[in-house]
Amino acid sequence: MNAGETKAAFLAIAEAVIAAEPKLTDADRAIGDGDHGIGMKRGFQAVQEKLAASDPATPAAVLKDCGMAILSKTGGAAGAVFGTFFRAGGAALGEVEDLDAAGFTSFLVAGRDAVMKRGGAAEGDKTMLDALAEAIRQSENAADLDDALAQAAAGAARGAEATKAMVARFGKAKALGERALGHPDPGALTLALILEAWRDSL
Amino acid sequence: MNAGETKAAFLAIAEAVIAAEPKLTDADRAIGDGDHGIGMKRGFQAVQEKLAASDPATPAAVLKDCGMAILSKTGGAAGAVFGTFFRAGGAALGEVEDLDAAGFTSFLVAGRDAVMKRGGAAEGDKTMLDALAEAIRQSENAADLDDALAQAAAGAARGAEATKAMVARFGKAKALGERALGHPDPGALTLALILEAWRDSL
Amino acid sequence: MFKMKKIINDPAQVVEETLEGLTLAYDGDVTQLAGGSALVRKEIPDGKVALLIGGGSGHEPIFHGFLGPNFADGAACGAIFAAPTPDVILEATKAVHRGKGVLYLYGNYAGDNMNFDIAAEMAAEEGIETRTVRVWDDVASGPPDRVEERRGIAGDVYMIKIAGAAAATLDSLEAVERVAVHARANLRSLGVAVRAGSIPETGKPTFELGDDEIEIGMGAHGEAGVRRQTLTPADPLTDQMMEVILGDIDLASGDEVALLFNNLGATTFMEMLIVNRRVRQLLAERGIAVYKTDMGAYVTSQEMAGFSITLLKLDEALKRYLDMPASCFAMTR
Amino acid sequence: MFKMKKIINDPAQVVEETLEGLTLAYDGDVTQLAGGSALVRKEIPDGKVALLIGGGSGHEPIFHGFLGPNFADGAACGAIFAAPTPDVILEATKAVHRGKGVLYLYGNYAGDNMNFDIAAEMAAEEGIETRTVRVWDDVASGPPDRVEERRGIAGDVYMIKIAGAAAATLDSLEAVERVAVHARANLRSLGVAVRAGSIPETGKPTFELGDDEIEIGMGAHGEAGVRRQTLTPADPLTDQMMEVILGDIDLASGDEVALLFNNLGATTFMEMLIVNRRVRQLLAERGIAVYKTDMGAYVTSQEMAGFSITLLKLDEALKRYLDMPASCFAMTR
Ligand SMILES: Nc1ncnc2c1ncn2[C@@H]1O[C@H](COP(=O)(O)OP(=O)(O)O)[C@@H](O)[C@H]1O
Ligand SMILES: Nc1ncnc2c1ncn2[C@@H]1O[C@H](COP(=O)(O)OP(=O)(O)O)[C@@H](O)[C@H]1O
Ligand SMILES: [Mg+2]
Ligand SMILES: [Mg+2]
Ligand SMILES: [Mg+2]
Ligand SMILES: [Mg+2]
Repeated sequence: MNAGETKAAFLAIAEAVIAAEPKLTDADRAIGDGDHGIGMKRGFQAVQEKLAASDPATPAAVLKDCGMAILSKTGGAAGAVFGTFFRAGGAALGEVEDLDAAGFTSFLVAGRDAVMKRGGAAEGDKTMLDALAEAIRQSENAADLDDALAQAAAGAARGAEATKAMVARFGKAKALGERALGHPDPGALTLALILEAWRDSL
Repeated sequence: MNAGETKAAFLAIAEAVIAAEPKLTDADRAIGDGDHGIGMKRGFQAVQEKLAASDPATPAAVLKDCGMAILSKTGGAAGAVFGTFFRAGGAALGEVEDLDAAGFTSFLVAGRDAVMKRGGAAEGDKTMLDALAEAIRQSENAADLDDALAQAAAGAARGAEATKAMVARFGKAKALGERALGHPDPGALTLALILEAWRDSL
Repeated sequence: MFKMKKIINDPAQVVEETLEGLTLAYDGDVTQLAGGSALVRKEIPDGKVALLIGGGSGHEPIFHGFLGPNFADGAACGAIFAAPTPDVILEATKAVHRGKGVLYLYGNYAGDNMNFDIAAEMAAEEGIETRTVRVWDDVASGPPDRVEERRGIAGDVYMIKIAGAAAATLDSLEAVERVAVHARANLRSLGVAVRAGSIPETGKPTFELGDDEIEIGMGAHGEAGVRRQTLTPADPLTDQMMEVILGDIDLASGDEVALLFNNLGATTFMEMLIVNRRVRQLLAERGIAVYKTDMGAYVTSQEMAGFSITLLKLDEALKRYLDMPASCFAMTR
Repeated sequence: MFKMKKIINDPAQVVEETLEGLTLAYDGDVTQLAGGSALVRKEIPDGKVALLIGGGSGHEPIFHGFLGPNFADGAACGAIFAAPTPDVILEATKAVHRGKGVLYLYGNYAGDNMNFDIAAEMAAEEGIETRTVRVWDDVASGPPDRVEERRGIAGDVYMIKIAGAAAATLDSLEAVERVAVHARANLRSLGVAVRAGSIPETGKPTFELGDDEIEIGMGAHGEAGVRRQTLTPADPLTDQMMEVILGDIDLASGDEVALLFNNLGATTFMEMLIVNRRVRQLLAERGIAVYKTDMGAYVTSQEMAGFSITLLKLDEALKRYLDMPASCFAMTR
């Protein structure tokens, strides 16, 4: 997947996230402060503007531009988390012209490590990291990029589903304790949504 | 009617007014600030305490004690209005031992004059004065006190009913303008209630 | 009917307990008299013209929250939404009197007028001179040629601030009265009601307003205003309100005003700030400068939602009184 | 679902218009940067340690309403209930920096922590030294041995007052940081939620609470607290709250505290004053003296009903900083 295709993928992702605003907001109303969808919408509208105005030369540049746009315009925990994820994840790809399965997984891994470093959360804490971790495990030994994206999307969805059984240890949901049980983590839903839209964009 | 009987009458009146608190409060909610019954209850509870602790020597003393109690404990427009009414009205009776029809009417008249002087309102302004004025007209040429009380009570009731057709020019209902139409004036209802209870106490 | 949730004890004791809690919140500067219904400053300088304010309870922090140096010397408090009794006013009058007379300053309502007037007569009998200034800033409650029919609303705050400063610096009752009357002549307010508050004793709303209705000019107790309409965006609503206010006072380009936004209870700062944005645009268009802006919950009606805009046209004297350092429970300058 | 009535214009513009209205309400003392999302004092003395605060919007007057002499120098504002972005924080950082470094003071929430940390790294790259003090006064949100998990609520007010005074008088970033950390160690708060506020964009309540339910310790965004229960009278509720607070800080007879009652939005002064009455009884029983009481809507959550009690254990230094005259949109001392 070259820079142009990556850009096209992120325009599709942006549309999907923006369309899912109400669903993500409701998820955050259940265990957070009810603004996750609104924030993600702000972030991905910034992504649309950014990409409309630029033609990044590499997949890494696309990812970093998107991360920067999200970081600068979203705010809240999600802005820092998803902004950091795409920025750091993209940086790991260096100058490669074509994103392959291995590159994709290294992007996910570098993004995860940066988010963990930034926020101090780990898998099992009921955050987007749970969806991300499962996505990484599934994509690791994929045949090609299509397969990697398909596996990662499915894994992320499963990981997000799994957060229903978790008690949050970070973010606004933390304080809910037991009451968060049965509700998926909003950020985890968003990560799954992003990977699914990426897969479907192929 | 001697001092003891007047006292007995006012204990009955107090009971009636206190019992009517919700009705009077609702009437004030419709065109005022919804506290008339609460205030009148405060005032007549003070009347009960006052009378329980004293045995006034004349009807005038009973009326003045009640007026003082209401004035000191009610507050709001009604406290000043009904306190002034009983104080000034009672004073007009001087030292008479026995309250007769003429005395009763002179009490109503003196009370009305004092209230008009105090608050600047007149008949037709949608206040207790409308019930009072009609009560005076009816009692003026009564045969005896029983008759005077019966006539006054009936007149006050009619006068209160008539306030439904009036637009207030005083008190909190003033600002309602047309909207006050169809609703009786709370204070007028109270005056009618007082005279009815007095009549029934015989 | 839905009963409003409130953190209170015995509903019959709310006023008594509120005044006790308020006296404690004054951290030693104020004492209670008249069975608790009168709050009075502990240290009132001798030979000072005294300022006594008062009114019904349930509108906190007005009136009893405005006692302190360069604010009022005492407050006579009534039951919820009911004017104080003459006895309470008289006892407060005696307590604040320092030989120079007492200025009565309160909102223009039938109940307050009659009870303060009765107290004034009693005070006169005891040789205490009083003067009365009734606050009537609400332009919605009477025509310009009958201002004495208008209600006192948020303008109370500026009136107490200015009269308090005057009473602390001028040495005759007449002079203080004159300043207050001058301030009142330059004061205009208009409010809007969004949701009713409720009376603690009954838990019932003080008035009915549709889910999508607002009423411009409605009084703090639900008294009718100038116009009931469906919920309007902030800018057009502000335009409507300012048109009424500016139509009632003559302000020329270059004039300076103080601007007060009063929260009746449950309105957010966000809403009032958005309104302020538009108010400033309208004043700027007319070349009217804003000297100072105040915003907060000063004259409330329980948890009523709504707010009012108050304009005070300033001159050098009024600025001086407005700026004079002063502090009380409700506000510090 | 019932949509809350609010006096706003385009729901998508509430923050922008609120910040514009707030800047105007500062009457010339403050300017907007970063596309309007950062508010900064116009006159920050050279060589002064700078104090930068910030957080999500919708909690007005905190944070952006606390800029002024001896208060904060700048505020980075986020969207409704969302931490500000690193870009906004960085631009505000550069604008307030006067060569002595910048203290970041804000509530301890994941979003604020991450965004301010990212900004701090960017500032470091540009050679601006920053220190961070996160406010974590809410005893309901973490055990005593993990205070760094606790949320910042109304304690923000005393923290800004004290850090602002320290930043105006001390001349090293470390010294100011030390004062703020010392104040934080003596600060405890606990709140109670009565009714939810709503998000302007959606008009939906931030959480669900039964018609006769209250929740002790619930956060300003509906974060769960220590106990959900049916509506309790003021005195027993106060006893419950004070037991938690007093169990978390050691106060001996003779100690002095400052007491702050924060209205989350729609709670009446009456309710808080009735609670204060009981709080004072409980403190008196323990021989704890109250040096100063503050009461008002400082850290709100839109029209949420509920309040919090904040206790600050005082020593001479903290008293000095607390008493130092200071003024901003939200409060004057
Ligand atoms: N420390 C953290 N590490 C990773 N993800 C986090 C962390 N804190 C919060 N998140 C993610 O952010 C999401 C909440 O985002 P959002 O609601 O937009 O921000 P806020 O919590 O500030 O309102 C959570 O669902 C969670 O997935
Ligand atoms: N100026 C007046 N003259 C005579 N009666 C008056 C006057 N003003 C008010 N009232 C009476 O007082 C009643 C209202 O009493 P109440 O509700 O207890 O006092 P408030 O209006 O202060 O709440 C009115 O219904 C009216 O009958
Ligand atoms: Mg959220
Ligand atoms: Mg009434
Ligand atoms: Mg009343
Ligand atoms: Mg948020």
